[in-house]
Amino acid sequence: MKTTYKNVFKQGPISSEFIGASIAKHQSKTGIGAHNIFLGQVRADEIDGKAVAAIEYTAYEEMANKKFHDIRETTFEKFNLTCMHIYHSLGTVKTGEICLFVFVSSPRRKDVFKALEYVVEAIKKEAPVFGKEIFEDQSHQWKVNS
Amino acid sequence: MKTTYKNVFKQGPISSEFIGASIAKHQSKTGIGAHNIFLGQVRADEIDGKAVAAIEYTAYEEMANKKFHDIRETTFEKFNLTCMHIYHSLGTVKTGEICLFVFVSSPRRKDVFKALEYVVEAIKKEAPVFGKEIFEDQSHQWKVNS
Amino acid sequence: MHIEIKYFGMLAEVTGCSSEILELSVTPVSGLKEFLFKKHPGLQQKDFRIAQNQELVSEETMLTGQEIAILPPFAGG
Amino acid sequence: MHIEIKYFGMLAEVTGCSSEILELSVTPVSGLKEFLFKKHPGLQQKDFRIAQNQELVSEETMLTGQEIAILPPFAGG
Repeated sequence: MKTTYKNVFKQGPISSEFIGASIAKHQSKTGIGAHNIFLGQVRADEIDGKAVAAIEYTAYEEMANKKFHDIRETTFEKFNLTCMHIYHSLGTVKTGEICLFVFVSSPRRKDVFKALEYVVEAIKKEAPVFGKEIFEDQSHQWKVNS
Repeated sequence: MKTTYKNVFKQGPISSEFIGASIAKHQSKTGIGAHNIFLGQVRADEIDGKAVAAIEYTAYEEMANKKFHDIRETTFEKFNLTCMHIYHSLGTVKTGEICLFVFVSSPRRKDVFKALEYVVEAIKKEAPVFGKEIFEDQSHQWKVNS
Repeated sequence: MHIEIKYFGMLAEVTGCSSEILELSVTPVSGLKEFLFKKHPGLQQKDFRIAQNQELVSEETMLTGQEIAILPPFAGG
Repeated sequence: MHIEIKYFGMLAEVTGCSSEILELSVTPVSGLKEFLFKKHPGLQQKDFRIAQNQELVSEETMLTGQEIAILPPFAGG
């Protein structure tokens, strides 16, 4: 029997409108006092004189969604959060576009700072997501998280 | 001679559209790899059986804008940031609406986490901003930061 | 000398005004506080800090004639 | 037993496929690695981890017949 986990992935970049709409949705939750949002943006790194133009994301999706689920559970156990959302891009995300959106909310600010950093670090370390850095000349190299 | 500092205050709540548009503006800055955003939202706290309906913000504006300026300068000295924006509401902000928007961006994530928490704590501690919690029955009490 | 005193938040409620011009002799901040406690006795029960020319000052700081602000606890964010 | 092996990212480039079904005897992960190094010599120079049934496993873990994934360094975010 296979458990199905919430799908964290979105095809292509995460738009600023989507992020704005996500913030607006929380205005009915009047127990919230503090939101903290992390956005990962694709950087035009220069490597050996060639600039990155885009990252093409792939993932071992079933395992990644399970990991995202586990990270959520652990984060809710560790910190006093009202809610939490994670979205990660798949496919091509150009430089300047957003590929990761993590959103945590709590009655109080102390919790959101610790929780957000915890979640982002866990994603970088544990989620089987792979990034192909595409250069302007269409050559590529594989990204590795530091 | 009086120095004039950037005005951080906005009349009324900070809208999710404004926040979304502010994120969109950063997509041309392709040296950025990480954004971190803090949003303060007015909480419907219940005090002696009465729920907060809104907070009415006032400030010693000249001093507050100078403090916000000082906080910006210190933060840029301490952390490797590409840019930083602070907006704070004046006037009435209803529960569920946003009264504080702090936005920091950097090439790398480690810097944004530390910088954002530093800025928010400094604002809470150093900015002469005052909040009148208005209850549903129109009575009020004065908010104090913890 | 003439000094403008500004009151904010709950302190403007206590004094019934948001600013006033006072005639004061050269004195440290402690002297100003004594003066204000007589004029606005309600201030005695209140927690506040004093800024001169937009910087927080201590009891020993001398008044310079620049703008004074009487500030209740901060509640930004 | 038949086991599905999935390859991701740069490892799919090295093996030239994103998945394949292999006929393997019951063996620990270390045995699987030896087998894969013979079949795809390019893997020997690569840094990777192995997941069985979507959980990372060590060299000593026994194969169970469930899905195996060969994972290059993670690069999410």
